[in-house]
Amino acid sequence: YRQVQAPTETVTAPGKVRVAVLFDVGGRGDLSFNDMAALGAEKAKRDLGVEVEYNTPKSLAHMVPLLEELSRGGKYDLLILVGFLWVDALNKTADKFPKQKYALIDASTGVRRDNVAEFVFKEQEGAAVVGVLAAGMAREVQRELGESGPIKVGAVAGMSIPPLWRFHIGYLFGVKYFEKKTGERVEFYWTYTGKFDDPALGYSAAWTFLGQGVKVLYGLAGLTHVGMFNAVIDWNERGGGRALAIGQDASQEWFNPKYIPLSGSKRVDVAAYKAIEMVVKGAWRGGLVVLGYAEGGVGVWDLEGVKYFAQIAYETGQLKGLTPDDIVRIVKDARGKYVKSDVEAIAKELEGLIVTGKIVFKEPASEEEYLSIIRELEKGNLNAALAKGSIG
Amino acid sequence: MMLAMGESGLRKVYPVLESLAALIAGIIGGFIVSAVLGYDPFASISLILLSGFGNIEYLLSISVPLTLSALAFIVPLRAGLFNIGVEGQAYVGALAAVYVSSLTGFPLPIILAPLAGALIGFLIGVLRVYRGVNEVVSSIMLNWTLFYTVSFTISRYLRDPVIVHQSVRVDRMLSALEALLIALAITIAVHTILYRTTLGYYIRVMGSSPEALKYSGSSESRVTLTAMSLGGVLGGLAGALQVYTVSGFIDVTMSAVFGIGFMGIAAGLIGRATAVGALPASILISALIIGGHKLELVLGAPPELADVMIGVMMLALSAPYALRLLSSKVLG
Amino acid sequence: MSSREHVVLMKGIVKVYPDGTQALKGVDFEASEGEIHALLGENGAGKTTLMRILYGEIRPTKGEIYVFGEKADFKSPREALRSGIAMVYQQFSLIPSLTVAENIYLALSSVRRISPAEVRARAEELSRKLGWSMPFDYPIESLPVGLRQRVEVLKALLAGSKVLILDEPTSVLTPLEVEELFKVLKSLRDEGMTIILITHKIREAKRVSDRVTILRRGLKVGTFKTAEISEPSLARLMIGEEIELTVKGGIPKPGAQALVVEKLKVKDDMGVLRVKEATLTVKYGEIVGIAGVQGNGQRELVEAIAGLRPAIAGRILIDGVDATRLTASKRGKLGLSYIPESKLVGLALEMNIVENSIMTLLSRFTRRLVDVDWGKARDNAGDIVRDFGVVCRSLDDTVKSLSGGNQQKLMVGREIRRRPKILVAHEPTQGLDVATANMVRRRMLNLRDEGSAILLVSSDLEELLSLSDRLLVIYDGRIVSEGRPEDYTLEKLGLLMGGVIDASYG
Amino acid sequence: MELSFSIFIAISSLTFMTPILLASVGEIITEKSGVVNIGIEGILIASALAAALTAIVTGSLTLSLATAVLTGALIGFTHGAIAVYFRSDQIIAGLAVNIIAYGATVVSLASIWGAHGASPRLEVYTPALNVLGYKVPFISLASILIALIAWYALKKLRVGLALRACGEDPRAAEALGVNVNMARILATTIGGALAGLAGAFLAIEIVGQFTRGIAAGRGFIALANVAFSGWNPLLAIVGAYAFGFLEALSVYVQQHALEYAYIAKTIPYLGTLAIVALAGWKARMPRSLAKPYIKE
Ligand SMILES: Nc1ncnc2c1ncn2[C@@H]1O[C@H](COP(=O)(O)OP(=O)(O)OP(=O)(O)O)[C@@H](O)[C@H]1O
Ligand SMILES: Nc1ncnc2c1ncn2[C@@H]1O[C@H](COP(=O)(O)OP(=O)(O)OP(=O)(O)O)[C@@H](O)[C@H]1O
Ligand SMILES: [Mg+2]
Ligand SMILES: [Mg+2]
Repeated sequence: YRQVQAPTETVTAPGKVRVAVLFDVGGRGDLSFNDMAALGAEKAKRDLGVEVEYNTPKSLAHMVPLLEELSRGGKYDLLILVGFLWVDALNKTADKFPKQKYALIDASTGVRRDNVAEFVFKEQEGAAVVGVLAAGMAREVQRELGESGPIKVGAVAGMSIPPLWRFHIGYLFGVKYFEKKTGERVEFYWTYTGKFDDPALGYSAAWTFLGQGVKVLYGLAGLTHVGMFNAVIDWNERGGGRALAIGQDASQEWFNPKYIPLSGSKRVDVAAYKAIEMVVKGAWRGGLVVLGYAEGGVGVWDLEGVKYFAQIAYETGQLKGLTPDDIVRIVKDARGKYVKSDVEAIAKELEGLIVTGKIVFKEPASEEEYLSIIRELEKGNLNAALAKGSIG
Repeated sequence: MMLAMGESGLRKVYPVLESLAALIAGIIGGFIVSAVLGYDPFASISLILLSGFGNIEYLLSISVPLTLSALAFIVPLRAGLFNIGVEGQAYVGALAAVYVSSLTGFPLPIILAPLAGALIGFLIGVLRVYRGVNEVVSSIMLNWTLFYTVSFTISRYLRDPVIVHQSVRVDRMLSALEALLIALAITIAVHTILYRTTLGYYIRVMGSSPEALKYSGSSESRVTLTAMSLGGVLGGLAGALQVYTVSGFIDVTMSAVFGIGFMGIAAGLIGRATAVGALPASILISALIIGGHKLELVLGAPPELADVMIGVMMLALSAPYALRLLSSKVLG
Repeated sequence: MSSREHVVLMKGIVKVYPDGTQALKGVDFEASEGEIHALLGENGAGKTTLMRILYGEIRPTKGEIYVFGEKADFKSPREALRSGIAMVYQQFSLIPSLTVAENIYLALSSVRRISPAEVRARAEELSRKLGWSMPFDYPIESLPVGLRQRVEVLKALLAGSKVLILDEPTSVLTPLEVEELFKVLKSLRDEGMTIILITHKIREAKRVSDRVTILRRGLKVGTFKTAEISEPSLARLMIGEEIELTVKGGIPKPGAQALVVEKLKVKDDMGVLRVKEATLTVKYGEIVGIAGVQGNGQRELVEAIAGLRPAIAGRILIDGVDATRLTASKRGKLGLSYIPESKLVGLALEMNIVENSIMTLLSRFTRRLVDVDWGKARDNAGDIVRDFGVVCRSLDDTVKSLSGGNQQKLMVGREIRRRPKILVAHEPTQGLDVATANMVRRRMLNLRDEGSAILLVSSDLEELLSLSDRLLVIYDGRIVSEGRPEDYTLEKLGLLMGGVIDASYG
Repeated sequence: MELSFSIFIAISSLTFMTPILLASVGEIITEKSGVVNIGIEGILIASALAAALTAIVTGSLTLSLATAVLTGALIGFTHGAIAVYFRSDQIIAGLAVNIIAYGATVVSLASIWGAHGASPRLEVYTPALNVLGYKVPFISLASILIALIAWYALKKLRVGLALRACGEDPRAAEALGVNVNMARILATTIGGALAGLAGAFLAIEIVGQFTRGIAAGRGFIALANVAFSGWNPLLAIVGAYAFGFLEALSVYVQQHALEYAYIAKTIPYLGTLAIVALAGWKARMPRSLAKPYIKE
């Protein structure tokens, strides 16, 4: 299967381009898309020599006035808006300031404007591949323990919002795809913790799943799933059990490479970087940019990516005791051990279908539609999740 | 002690002195924290203090709903009831505003949102009066319950056809000026209720002594229920105004309204638990928060520095006696 | 100083309270071994303040204290206790939710290391010796006042105190219990203890003490051998001017039934039945007094009449209307007014004088249903303040900032000025100085003469005897006796109040 | 639910209830003395940071726990001292503690680790026992023991009687020879220390690192639990356990009703509320709670 590449170097351009990154409520520190956006902007700062400033609105209430003020000030060549909460503020502001450029990440306003570039991700595509791999990893853990019975995989999610619906659909799709291909039964566990910032809750939710025999847990809840990681680590080291965790957005393997051998990627950093790059290079184009598997926007982090993030963690002192190379080695071993070739083949096959556009996932437009897709998927009707193509 | 002649005069200016001293303490607190953590303290503090007042319309539109939230906290507080349930009341108020607006259009939501809030306030009151449940317990539990229930309702019944995660938006917004007028009118109304009406009288008697309340011919259950409902009305209005002046919609993460109740407690207390203090205190807090935004943008310092300042200010306000001790030492 | 005699010696004590009140203006005081020393003075003379200083609870502004000849500078009651000084306050220092044994243990263990079991054993032994049977495992809040006082005394004795200060110990006791107490005090004195007895009852001081020190407005008037000074001169020294000690009313002209209570049963906050079938009647134009030891149901009785407490059984008729189920305010509208025993009930301490002045008559000051007429209320407050001599800086003062006596004046004044058809007054003169108390009494008599019905509950027997047209005695929740005041002697009243005899006797 | 899974949930709820229980017991002690400290949320957060920082710098569990407890004690002490000597409005002061602690820890996170959300991982663990094959941290058992001790001490020991006396009637307590000011400060300090331990547990045992606003409202849940328990440490165990258990239950319920995920999230809150409303044990708070004691 094709893995996402680590961010690679690009041309260094001169110019005093000024960028402000406006985060979602809560801002940096979510270890998820806000942090990834900052990462992309920081890279642009280094590579493209732009000036970057950051801002975190205290609540949604501040978004409109804040955006208006910054737009009116005209100080920034580009305003990067991270997260779907900005949609409304942007709709209210963008037309008033046609000269101001905006990049909206992880959401779309539904309106095409020349001064707005929108980046959305096909979370389903990445999550589907993760689903296959998760099921395969769970199977190996179960074999290792000598347990029989259905394979159990799960996820600890944040709130029930559209990006997470897409993750859910993709992940479940992957699991069912695995089931179909291998004929092995997989039980699927999913929970919304309702919060993105409560790691203790993530721990207890994960622990509950582990107690039900879930072997692989996918973290989709920002800070909350940090608690899930810890639960998995505890389960292995002190609970006498064996289980693995999967990270998301950034490569999170370095948290604990032994038990977190895999992370899904969502390249918010690429989106931020691309937006800045368009401005710097004078190649601005408004409109929607869809970052799917084929575009490298979503997927699974490769070892380079693992190393890249381990390196960052190492440099900021977050990673101690192990070097980035150690991380890569351990991850490699773990992947070798838990991702068997038959599973890898299934993942590759699915990836192929996705990348070539043979299958295209539906975009649920409402919670009802989302729920009905999930219901169908649970029954094994894989095609219910697809807008195009089908699984034979 | 104090100079005898100036004593009654001093008494009158004390609240003002105390508030000033608290502001200064907050500034010093922010100064120390920013200096210790390595940010230019002068630049940080002047940014936080001043930039909030740069855009009055912005400032007002944020302050007005907060004022309502502060009032929602204050009214029951005057009866000795601790309404931490404003948060949840604001959720249902916002929900009602958006939902009713989608059905009927302005002005009806502004009437029904407070009713929704009142229902929650009333429920907290009922639990206290008839089941002996401490209002702090029920409020904390109800806030989260309502958070998830309202989220559920939005995601299930109120989604926007275009932008899925958003609810249907309200059909018109209020300008900062309109909002300010509403806030002023409600402040006057609350002040009048508290000080000119029999209801306010009984509320304050209960706050002074529940025994005296019964003696004066009212009953604790009646005042509890009305004060909590009135708090709920104001809490519901806070949520509705947040939608009408600031966001225009609510989303499943409730981020348009989230936290307004808790900030309202701070604003109510900084406003010395008086109706007339609520608006200035809300403006001050809002200005500090906006200043925190600027701080991050300009200096790259965490905006939470503003929280530290608000907290230190409250701490200073909590102990007026400290000021009295200090002044008696200084004056001899 | 010779340490033998002067167990306690206080010199030049000055006390200025933080709010500027000069409570003591240079007082000397001494007490010797083996004496009962009465400390006599009017309300606010500074008796309690002086003793709180001796007990280390508050610090003197100026002055020196010697205990057993040694200079003492107590920073807390704990230190005073260690030096052998114990004090029993007017408001007992007992924790209501703790049991008798726990209270005693807590007090003793602050003096020295001691185990709960040892405390218990010694307490039982001592109470046996004093002939008291004590419910050691009951919480204080379930005990009658008389017993609570015994707990206080036990506590002091067990702490090994040589000096025992008692602040107005008799005000809560029946005459019988007073006798009991005095007997114990005398025997303690004979064992060599020093007892300082704070009181403003001249008769008591005369009866029990060996010496008496008189305070007036923060100054010492003098110390005398009790035997060598007469009651009238004590009174003169104490008050500083001749005043009539009692008030006499005119001839009553009772009219129709104003207040009827039939077989009333009432429970207290703990759910204990306190009023057990009480029946009584008050007619217009008469004052009916109720005598009884605190805790015999009089509080619950009047609260039930006022509508603050539900009746479990029985009926209450106000002006002929069955008011058993009516709210307090409805009863008010029928013409009933109530002066509660506690200022926490009758006043909202955080609110100002004007606001408090209309507390029970809000509807009279309300326009258009809800609009309070503050102008009119202010006039009313001014009238009360003037009429009853409430000392305050302004009408906007919070009631909390008034002295206890002035709070009482405000509360009583409010109810009396209302000219109620029926007045239920519970301890209306408590905390008032003699002159003001007499004024209040006179006002009640005027009310009666104007045709109002008054139910008066008081622990001041002289007040009851001089004001009542009829007198009832309540014991254990029942009216055990009824008669004209002339029918009772103090002794007989005492026996009735103590439950020793009932009405059938004599 | 299968039996073995029920047992599992029953046992692991012991872990999840621990921070709430410790904080509740601390608050009960504090409030019994007549001081209310609604700054527990802030103490949890601040002491979690202290625990994380120490663990990372020294790698020592003992030191880490000690610093956290000390941090909690220090905040408690300060709150108590301000309450006693400056006669503060304890509610306002407590809220201020919460706001300051949140703000200051986020700012510290940025200035210490240049991070915005989380500290590095902690490589220390608290010792744990094995109960029927499941992990139970020693501190969780200790927290129950602490609740029992607190209950016993409040009921039987001199120090407990003295504390209760201060909360009931400080004037009488003083006359009984209790140093009310000292007792109140002592109580808030102990209360703070226990909340500090709770914060350390949260960071070390549950989350494995410090994260922004780590307590996520547990301080307020603890506060509710104090009232829930009627100021009785034994019932506080029940309350904290019920909450932990219901939280786990809500995860389980969701599995079977995805469309009601949000509604399932209300289970712990509504459940706890229902227990208080239905049980209706008459809770009487300490008579002098939150009232400053003024000697003269
Ligand atoms: N805590 C206080 N603060 C200020 N003034 C006080 C305080 N306690 C008493 N006083 C004042 O000190 C004076 C003496 O009061 P004290 O209580 O000693 O009188 P007392 O002789 O015991 O009166 P009583 O017979 O009413 O008990 C009074 O004027 C009173 O107002
Ligand atoms: N704890 C206190 N702190 C400050 N001032 C107090 C305190 N207690 C009483 N005072 C003030 O002391 C004065 C006397 O109060 P207190 O009730 O002891 O007087 P009193 O002896 O009952 O007076 P009166 O003779 O009118 O009955 C009042 O002004 C009162 O406000
Ligand atoms: Mg007095
Ligand atoms: Mg006295």
